[in-house]
Amino acid sequence: MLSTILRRVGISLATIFGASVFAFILLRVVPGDPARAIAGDMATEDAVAALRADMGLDQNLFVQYWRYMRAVFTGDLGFSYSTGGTVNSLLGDRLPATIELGVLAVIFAIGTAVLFASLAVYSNSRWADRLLRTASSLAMGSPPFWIALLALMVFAVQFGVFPGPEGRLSPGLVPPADITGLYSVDALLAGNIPLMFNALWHLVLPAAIISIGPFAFLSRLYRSQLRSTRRETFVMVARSHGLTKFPVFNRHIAPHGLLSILPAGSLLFADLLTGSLLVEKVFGWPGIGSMTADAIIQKDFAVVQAVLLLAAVLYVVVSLLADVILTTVDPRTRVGAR
Amino acid sequence: MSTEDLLVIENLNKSYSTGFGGRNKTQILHDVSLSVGRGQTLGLVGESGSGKSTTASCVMGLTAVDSGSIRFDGREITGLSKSERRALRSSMQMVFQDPNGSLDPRFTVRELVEEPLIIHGHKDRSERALKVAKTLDLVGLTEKQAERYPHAFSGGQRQRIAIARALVLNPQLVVLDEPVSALDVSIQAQVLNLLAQLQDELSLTYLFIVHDLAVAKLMSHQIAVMHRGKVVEYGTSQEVFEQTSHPYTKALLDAVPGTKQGVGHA
Amino acid sequence: MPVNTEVQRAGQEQSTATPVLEINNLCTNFELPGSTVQAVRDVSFTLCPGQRLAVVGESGSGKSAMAMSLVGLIPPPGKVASGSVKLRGKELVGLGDKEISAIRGKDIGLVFQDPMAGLDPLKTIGSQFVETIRVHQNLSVRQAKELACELLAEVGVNDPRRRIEDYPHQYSGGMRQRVLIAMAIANDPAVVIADEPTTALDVTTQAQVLELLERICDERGNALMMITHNLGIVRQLCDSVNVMYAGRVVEQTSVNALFNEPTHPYTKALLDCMIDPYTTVRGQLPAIPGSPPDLAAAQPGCAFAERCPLGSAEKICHEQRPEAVVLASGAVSRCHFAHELEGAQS
Amino acid sequence: MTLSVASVRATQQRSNPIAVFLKRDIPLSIFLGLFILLVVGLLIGPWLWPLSSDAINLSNVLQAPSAAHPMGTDDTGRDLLARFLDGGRTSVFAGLLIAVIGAVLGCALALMAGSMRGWVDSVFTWLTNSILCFPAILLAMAIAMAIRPGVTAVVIGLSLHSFPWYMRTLRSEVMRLYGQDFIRSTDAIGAHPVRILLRHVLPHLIPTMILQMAAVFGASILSLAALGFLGLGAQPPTAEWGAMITDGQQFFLTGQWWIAGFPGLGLLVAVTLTTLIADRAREVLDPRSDAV
Repeated sequence: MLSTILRRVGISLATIFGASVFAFILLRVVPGDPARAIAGDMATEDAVAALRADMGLDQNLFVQYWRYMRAVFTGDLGFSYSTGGTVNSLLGDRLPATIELGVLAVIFAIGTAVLFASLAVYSNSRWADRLLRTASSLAMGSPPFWIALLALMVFAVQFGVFPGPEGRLSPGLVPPADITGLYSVDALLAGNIPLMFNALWHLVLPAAIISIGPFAFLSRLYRSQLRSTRRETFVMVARSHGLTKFPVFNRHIAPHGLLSILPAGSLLFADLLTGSLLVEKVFGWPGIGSMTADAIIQKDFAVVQAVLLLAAVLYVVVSLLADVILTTVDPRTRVGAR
Repeated sequence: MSTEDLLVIENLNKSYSTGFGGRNKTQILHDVSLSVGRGQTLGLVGESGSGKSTTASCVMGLTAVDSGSIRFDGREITGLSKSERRALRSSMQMVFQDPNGSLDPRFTVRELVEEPLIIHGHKDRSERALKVAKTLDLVGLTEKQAERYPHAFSGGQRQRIAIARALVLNPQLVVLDEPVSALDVSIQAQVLNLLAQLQDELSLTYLFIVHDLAVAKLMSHQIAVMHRGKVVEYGTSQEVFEQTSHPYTKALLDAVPGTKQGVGHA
Repeated sequence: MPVNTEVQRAGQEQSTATPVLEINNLCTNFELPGSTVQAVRDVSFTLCPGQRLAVVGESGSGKSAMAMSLVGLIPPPGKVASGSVKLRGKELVGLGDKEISAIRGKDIGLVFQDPMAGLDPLKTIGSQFVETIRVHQNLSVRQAKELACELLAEVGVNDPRRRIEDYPHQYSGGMRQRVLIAMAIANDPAVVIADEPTTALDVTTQAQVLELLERICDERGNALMMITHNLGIVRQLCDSVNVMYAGRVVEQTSVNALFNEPTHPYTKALLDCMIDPYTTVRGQLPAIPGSPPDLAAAQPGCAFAERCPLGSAEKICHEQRPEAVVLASGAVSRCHFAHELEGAQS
Repeated sequence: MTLSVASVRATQQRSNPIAVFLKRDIPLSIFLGLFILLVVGLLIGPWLWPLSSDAINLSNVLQAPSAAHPMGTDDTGRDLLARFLDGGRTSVFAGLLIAVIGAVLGCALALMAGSMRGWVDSVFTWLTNSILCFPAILLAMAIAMAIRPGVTAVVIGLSLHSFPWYMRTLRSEVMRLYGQDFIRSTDAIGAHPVRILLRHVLPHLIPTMILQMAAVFGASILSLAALGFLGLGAQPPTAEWGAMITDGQQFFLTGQWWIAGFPGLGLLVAVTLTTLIADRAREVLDPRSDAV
């Protein structure tokens, strides 16, 4: 078992290396002259030359790459021109907001997917199955940013059930002491319950919208795993021993379904990142998503390079983690054959 | 035409390596030595994991060999290059166990039987059509059936198509890997009779892989019993059945249900 | 409960004991888009306590579908269309999930063909065994585990206390089938239905499993219904046999009569196909011409007609469905010429 | 269970899946019909609908949907139905391009990796994994920044992400096919590996590839619109559904819902239809597969 995990870690490191090279080429080779792009068309030639020297763009590519990766390993992600601060501090401020949103979105996505897929498969009724498939197709097809606008108009403007696009807390409220960076958690830790509810109140709508994409493919995945497990012989055997429908579903079918969600962890992460890129802007949410969108427009290469690297590393870490958990949870891989 | 047997296998060894850098090797074949005379049938009997199918795919060149020699028609074939081995294929063919899986569902029966001819460069269409018709008739399939797709046929008929596909190049050696195990007994009998009749008509040589000793006895002139990669017994089907020497073979014979107690109960 | 098997079996043949299972006019269909496959067509027979019945037939004969219909385990889109299955007088067809589940594993134990896929790979043998026991017997987990260990020992699993904690993938195919048999008899069922229990096993392992089944039936005296296509198994293990073809029971007789004086042409043809290593001649193995019938097509006459050496020429066989005829010897044959065939025998 | 059911079901499945597609499944034909209607409507729209999409007309600004302007007008008086048709064409065209480029490149790589195995396979897989670390939208955004925002940048970015995605899914399908007996039997006959690849492996990939193209087509339309929404996709004045939603964003909250409403609806209908089609088609193709 250990050798498989070591091999997996090796592959993950190779993938991260590959992704970092790819991101590096994307932002240093493809644009031709990044310094001119940053400085803009009106900047004078020597201003651009100074910027180029400062960014070390005049070195050959390998040196640039090596210097960049060395900086990354020492934790220095470079300087953000558009915000005037280091990329590290920028990420430090923005990351928690996206994480808080992402965690809730994951809970919504997995919760609804498992619930509806289980109901559709357990009830074994054709219309429930068709309803689920139509719902997941609709979810697959709904543009998150448009749904966000629609939701804001209906729930915020029309009925005022949820707050408008005012960010993480109602205006005028002081954010809680920074322990985890997640307002709802920090407010709870600080014992400020009304603040926690306010934070959650602001989280629900954007998180629900971000969870639409992941819900689409998770519900399909879970449904198909349940249906294929249901056809297995050991389910028939359990029925033949006298177990009624529910215990068979609960103890022998559902666990296989849950196990199948783990390998989809990395896909889930990629979908959440996509969701945050689009929805944060509509809700004025101070997270990585809106930051990246602005950085792209400002052509802030350092920030975009850092976000690309962060996305790649997190994607690989999530899939590695999912793999390791899967290997330990599944007895077939945890316990060697006798 | 050398006087030696058509197929001679000497000290064949084969192992599969798994794990990082192929550290842990599992030995599949241990010094397997067999030979099949022209127009004869060698029955290769053994339970799953005995190495009989591995021996077959080594003979066909589908899997590489660790050591040992395989001589076909007097010519060593283990070290051949890919193209040399492909040319050799027209004289040695194979029929697989699973009638559903061994035929490409997108090809009609005609295309399936014609493909070997195309592969081995028979350019003339009408000559190919003639050969296909003759082979189909040989295995008892009509012209009308030739236009249909494999899924429209029963297991027994599909095996006939697979046999036609193997015979259209009129090979010398046919490796039969459990050709009837997936079929019902009544259909099995039809295919076994067909194989026997084809062997007599076309003086084919068979390497017949099977786990059922009775089928082996019926079809084979010689039988080799394999157990965990070793040939534990090798002789004419008479000797293997009536003067059984190895205890494993005895165990195999005794294990066949319904033979010990004579006829019925009470 | 050691019972002298010879006496008990001889007596049983003419016994008037009330049957433990009574099947009348059972029909099971598979509703496929565009066609209905009648897998089981009007099957009737009884199973008496301690009887060892073999249900013999080739693929497509409906033997498995019939067996699964008895306990309502037909996978969709199959369903029991009509007929009745009575367990000691209690009707099983049409029972709700709760009622039929109470009978499965308790009164009727089942063993399936593929042991490799028969156990949940994510759970230990122990947890699945305890679950099976506690469904029908209110024992504590510890007591159930204790009973499980005894049963594992009984079926030949050595060192059960340790092995019970292992997972299915740590057992060989043969061992898994033993565990499944142990589970099937855990609640001491009156009937054990084995659906081709050894087809997926090597011949040496098969011999051991058959021996185990025989020992269990001898010791516990339960009735056995063995679904198989292997006539050798029928001869070794069973005392009576139903031969099925295209969804119908074409012959019901004792095993002795089957091998010595078969009455139905299909049974005779099937027996001829059995290879006798010492007498069968290469190339002249009797075969049954043609191929198995299409179960979706209607069967006006006898399904075996066009492959039957006797019936292919007879108009009556192609047009009129033969009724089951009870012969002097007690055998039941569904053939228009049953009497003539029986006459020819004696 | 009995073989009879499996063999009967097999005889119904004709070998040519396209024939099966339409005949047996009414909902599939409906969805396919609607989708073709939508695409044809977008293509021949300009001939049917006379108004041009760029004509600014300050006299009828922010008109609600009416007979004259079925989709109303925007803050500069431009007719929104005309812009909707133009925008739709951009999206559908770009979506098709991305789906096709990715399919061709991805399939070629998958065939090579699946057949040659060894280091070829590991290098291609490494390449694929390295690119697939990034969500498609993030890649397209980076490219938009690196060169110049616009539909070209988006198409490059999304194709860059779609071909490895095809490669990964088709490669496992190629591996599965090579394990089948009918490939080993053709190899045993002495067929050249290339012949096996083209005559036996590729035809079996086509149905799976078509399903994946439908999925990529839908996803690409959404991503194109998303980038338009972020101002990185089609630049004004070209009409594009995503950008139209951004234009209509502020009017959304003040009641003029139709400016952002219709393009979003167009997206929803187009992509949901493709997903439903792919879903039904997979069901008809192999009822037992239940593949995601």
